[in-house]
Amino acid sequence: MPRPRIVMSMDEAVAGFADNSSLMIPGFGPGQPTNLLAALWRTPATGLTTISNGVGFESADEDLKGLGDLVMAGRVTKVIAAFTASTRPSRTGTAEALVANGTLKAELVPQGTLAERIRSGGAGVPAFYTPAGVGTETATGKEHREFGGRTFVMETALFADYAFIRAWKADTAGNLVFRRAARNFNPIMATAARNVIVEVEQPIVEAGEIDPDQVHVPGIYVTTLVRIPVGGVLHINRASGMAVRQTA
Amino acid sequence: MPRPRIVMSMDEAVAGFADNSSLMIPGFGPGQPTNLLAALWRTPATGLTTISNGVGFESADEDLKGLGDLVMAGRVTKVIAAFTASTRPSRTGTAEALVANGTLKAELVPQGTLAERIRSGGAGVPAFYTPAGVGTETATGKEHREFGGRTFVMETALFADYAFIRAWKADTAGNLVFRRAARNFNPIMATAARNVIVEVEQPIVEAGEIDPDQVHVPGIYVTTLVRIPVGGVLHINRASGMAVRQTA
Amino acid sequence: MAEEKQPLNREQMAAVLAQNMGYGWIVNLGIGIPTNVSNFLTPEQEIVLHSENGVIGYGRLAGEGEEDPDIVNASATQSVTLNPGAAIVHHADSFNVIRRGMIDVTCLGAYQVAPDGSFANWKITTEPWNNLGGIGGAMDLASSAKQIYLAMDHQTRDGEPRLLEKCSLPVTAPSGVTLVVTNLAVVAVRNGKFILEQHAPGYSAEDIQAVTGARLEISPDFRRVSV
Amino acid sequence: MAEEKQPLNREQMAAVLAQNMGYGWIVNLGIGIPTNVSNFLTPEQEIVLHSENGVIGYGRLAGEGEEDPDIVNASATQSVTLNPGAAIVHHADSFNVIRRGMIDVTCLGAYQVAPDGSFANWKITTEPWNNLGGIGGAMDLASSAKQIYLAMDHQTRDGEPRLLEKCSLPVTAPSGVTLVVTNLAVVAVRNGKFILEQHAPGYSAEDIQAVTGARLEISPDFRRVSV
Repeated sequence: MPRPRIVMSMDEAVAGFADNSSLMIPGFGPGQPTNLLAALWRTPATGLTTISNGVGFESADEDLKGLGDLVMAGRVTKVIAAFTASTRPSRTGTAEALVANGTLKAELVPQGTLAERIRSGGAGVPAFYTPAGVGTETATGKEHREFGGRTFVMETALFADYAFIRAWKADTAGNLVFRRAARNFNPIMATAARNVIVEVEQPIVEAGEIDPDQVHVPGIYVTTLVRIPVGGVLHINRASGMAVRQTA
Repeated sequence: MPRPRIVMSMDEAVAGFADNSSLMIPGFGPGQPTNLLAALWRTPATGLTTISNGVGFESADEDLKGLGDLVMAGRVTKVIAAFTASTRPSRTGTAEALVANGTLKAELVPQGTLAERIRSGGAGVPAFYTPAGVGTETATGKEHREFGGRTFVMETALFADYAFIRAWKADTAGNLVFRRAARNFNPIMATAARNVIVEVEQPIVEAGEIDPDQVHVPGIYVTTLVRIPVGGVLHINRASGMAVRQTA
Repeated sequence: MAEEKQPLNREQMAAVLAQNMGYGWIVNLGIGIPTNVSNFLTPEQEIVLHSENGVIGYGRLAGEGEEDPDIVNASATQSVTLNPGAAIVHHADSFNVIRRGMIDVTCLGAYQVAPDGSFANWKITTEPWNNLGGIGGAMDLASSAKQIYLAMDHQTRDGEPRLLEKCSLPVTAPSGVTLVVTNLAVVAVRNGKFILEQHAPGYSAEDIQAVTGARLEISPDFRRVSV
Repeated sequence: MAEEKQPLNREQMAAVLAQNMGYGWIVNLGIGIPTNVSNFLTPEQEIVLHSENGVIGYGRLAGEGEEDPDIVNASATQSVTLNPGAAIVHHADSFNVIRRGMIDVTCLGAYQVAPDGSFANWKITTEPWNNLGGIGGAMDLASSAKQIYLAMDHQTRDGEPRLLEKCSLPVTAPSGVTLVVTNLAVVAVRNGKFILEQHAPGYSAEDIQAVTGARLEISPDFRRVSV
């Protein structure tokens, strides 16, 4: 693969996103590709299958439109997640009604199984065994097997058409570095998709400026890099709920 | 687990090594725990099962005694490796004779399968599927299965009693950092053994001095740390074949 | 004269959980009451806190002005501090720690628990399996941690018991719970039995049994919680 | 007048391999002749070299005084340089790159090759499976790379052919070879056939067919190698 293309806007980064594509969306609190998701919201893309930790909620802020909004707008066909519905009765309603009336499919997956299925997709491993979920509804219909006297279920790999990634640093070769807990699903999702589009917090540096020992995702996986522009969303202030924006 | 113990000599680090233990030995050129292996040679430990990339050759230098020497001394019962015999007829003889007369068992594993089996051992994944080796002798007797129209073989996890590790840097919490290609099998083997003994090239620093984002192996996996003392082997000069030693 | 009845609040329940951690344990704290445990651990305990998102070695909740938007616990929203020696891994590597069995105890919230060590915490209905719910990492944790501690209110808002002979909600794991800390009691789960170990101020064993949906065996060491 | 017969040396064979790399490819170079390929790639090709040991983006062999003991290629002994933008991963992650199918071509040494794209490079006997041999990463690479290029002498030291209708040694992979570069010829492997594309200086198609153990189809573009 040649070096990743570097584009100047989020809209350019997601241009040509095909209908009926599958999309990996990282984030567990921090580490969400907020700006790419808002740009995807502005395209007409529909019929998505998404792979993410949770489904989330709708946002009134156009710059914070994300998976919850796409789901509620009927643009998502299937969600694969560790949280497909709120556990709080008071917040029930996000995706449940759509699932109930058949317009949305859901696949609920234990979080570690979800992570390992993604990692396996990036590893060319079609299936593996895990103890998670044995003896519960989530193992229903799955193949069970004993190893060393303990029961495991077989789980299969996930691989997507697209991954949207949020990185802290990147170089022109596409090498990525993440910061603290913003790492979460990013490195594994970056290996498990055909098109890997990355929004970057810091200025993109020349190849060679990141120590090869400190790279979290090798650049060979990366298709497109875009720096978060001035005014773009860096993160959400948890106290105020307001977006904290890129200033320079 | 409390913090790893920090000892001052290689002999102390390997003291109490039990007979009939299994041992992971990393290294692919650089990254070999040379000093720990030489210390193991000095113990009476025998009946080993080893997991490594290759089996290697004997060394005349007491400081470079390693797996090849343990094998030829009859102290190894089984080797699991991607190179169990030399491919060069002129060097045949190292372990072949022992296998032929039944005193040594060998398990030859494709290198990527070996790495993934080790990684799975550290991941609590008992088995996985890989395309490597399908249609060859190495897949003989293994369970085959189709996923998406392609044939894979099932491979099972490896987990050992001990791993000997070579790190570049470490802190008192046991966090490890590797340098360049000396990383190789070290990070995965460090997660796939009950006792993880680490020889460290640089002075061991206080917990907090290594950036959490740059840790290659979290300290929770590490049992014992020992800095390579002055005079200990840092690496082998490839031109001269001589040991390059720690000077300060 | 009997002490006034005083159920434990969330912080006190977290403090009881903290008292039940052994030296040097690797501990995972789930969303809810458990995430507060990090504020009650002492440095002498040398506990390493592990979070699903790959943070290993975090400390107490971040105070005002200390918040780093990129450092959160399992809640994904609470800012925490990092202890010296902390390390970050990605989500798959984080669950490798769990699946390999390195977590000495996972502390989770729950809706129901039974004496066989089964518990329910991910789904509030018994509707047929419809792929809706919030599992998070609870099933991975419950299947592989050495012990499961639960923190939960003793009864539902409607006054129904949560400690039952058998969970009526879909279970998160069919076994593994060893300790239940509620607002009224500390209950050990051993050999298929609930063993009442401690009570909240003012509550007698009879008071607690009356709001419990399963038989409680009274520990010989039954006593008032000390928090 | 006919050109003097001049078999290709190892460097020339490596140079031919380098000519057959596409722009921006991710390439894995095996032990032996292939590791020399890194010296013949041009910056314009933008090739990313991947090694089993987790070095991604290495460059030419290190010159004298340039050797870093911690930077080696698949031989585990040859020092190489790193290109700007190089990254290091561990052994499992390195084979994830391979297994996922990201390697555009793997260049390997071999003992035998057949027109069905099968080849043998890990065992020199046909003794029953005895778990002895040196597989290294060849099987992983061969099963998952988009193409396999082989570099090998056209004949054994005893003058036996290595390009055969069927491999007699245990195979490394039952299919996948697309190009064979020998000291005498460049042979494409397509649709179950060996297609003779190029010859070493002075060698005719007949000369090459005479030392080949399988039928060679002559390419319409059959020509002298240009290295």
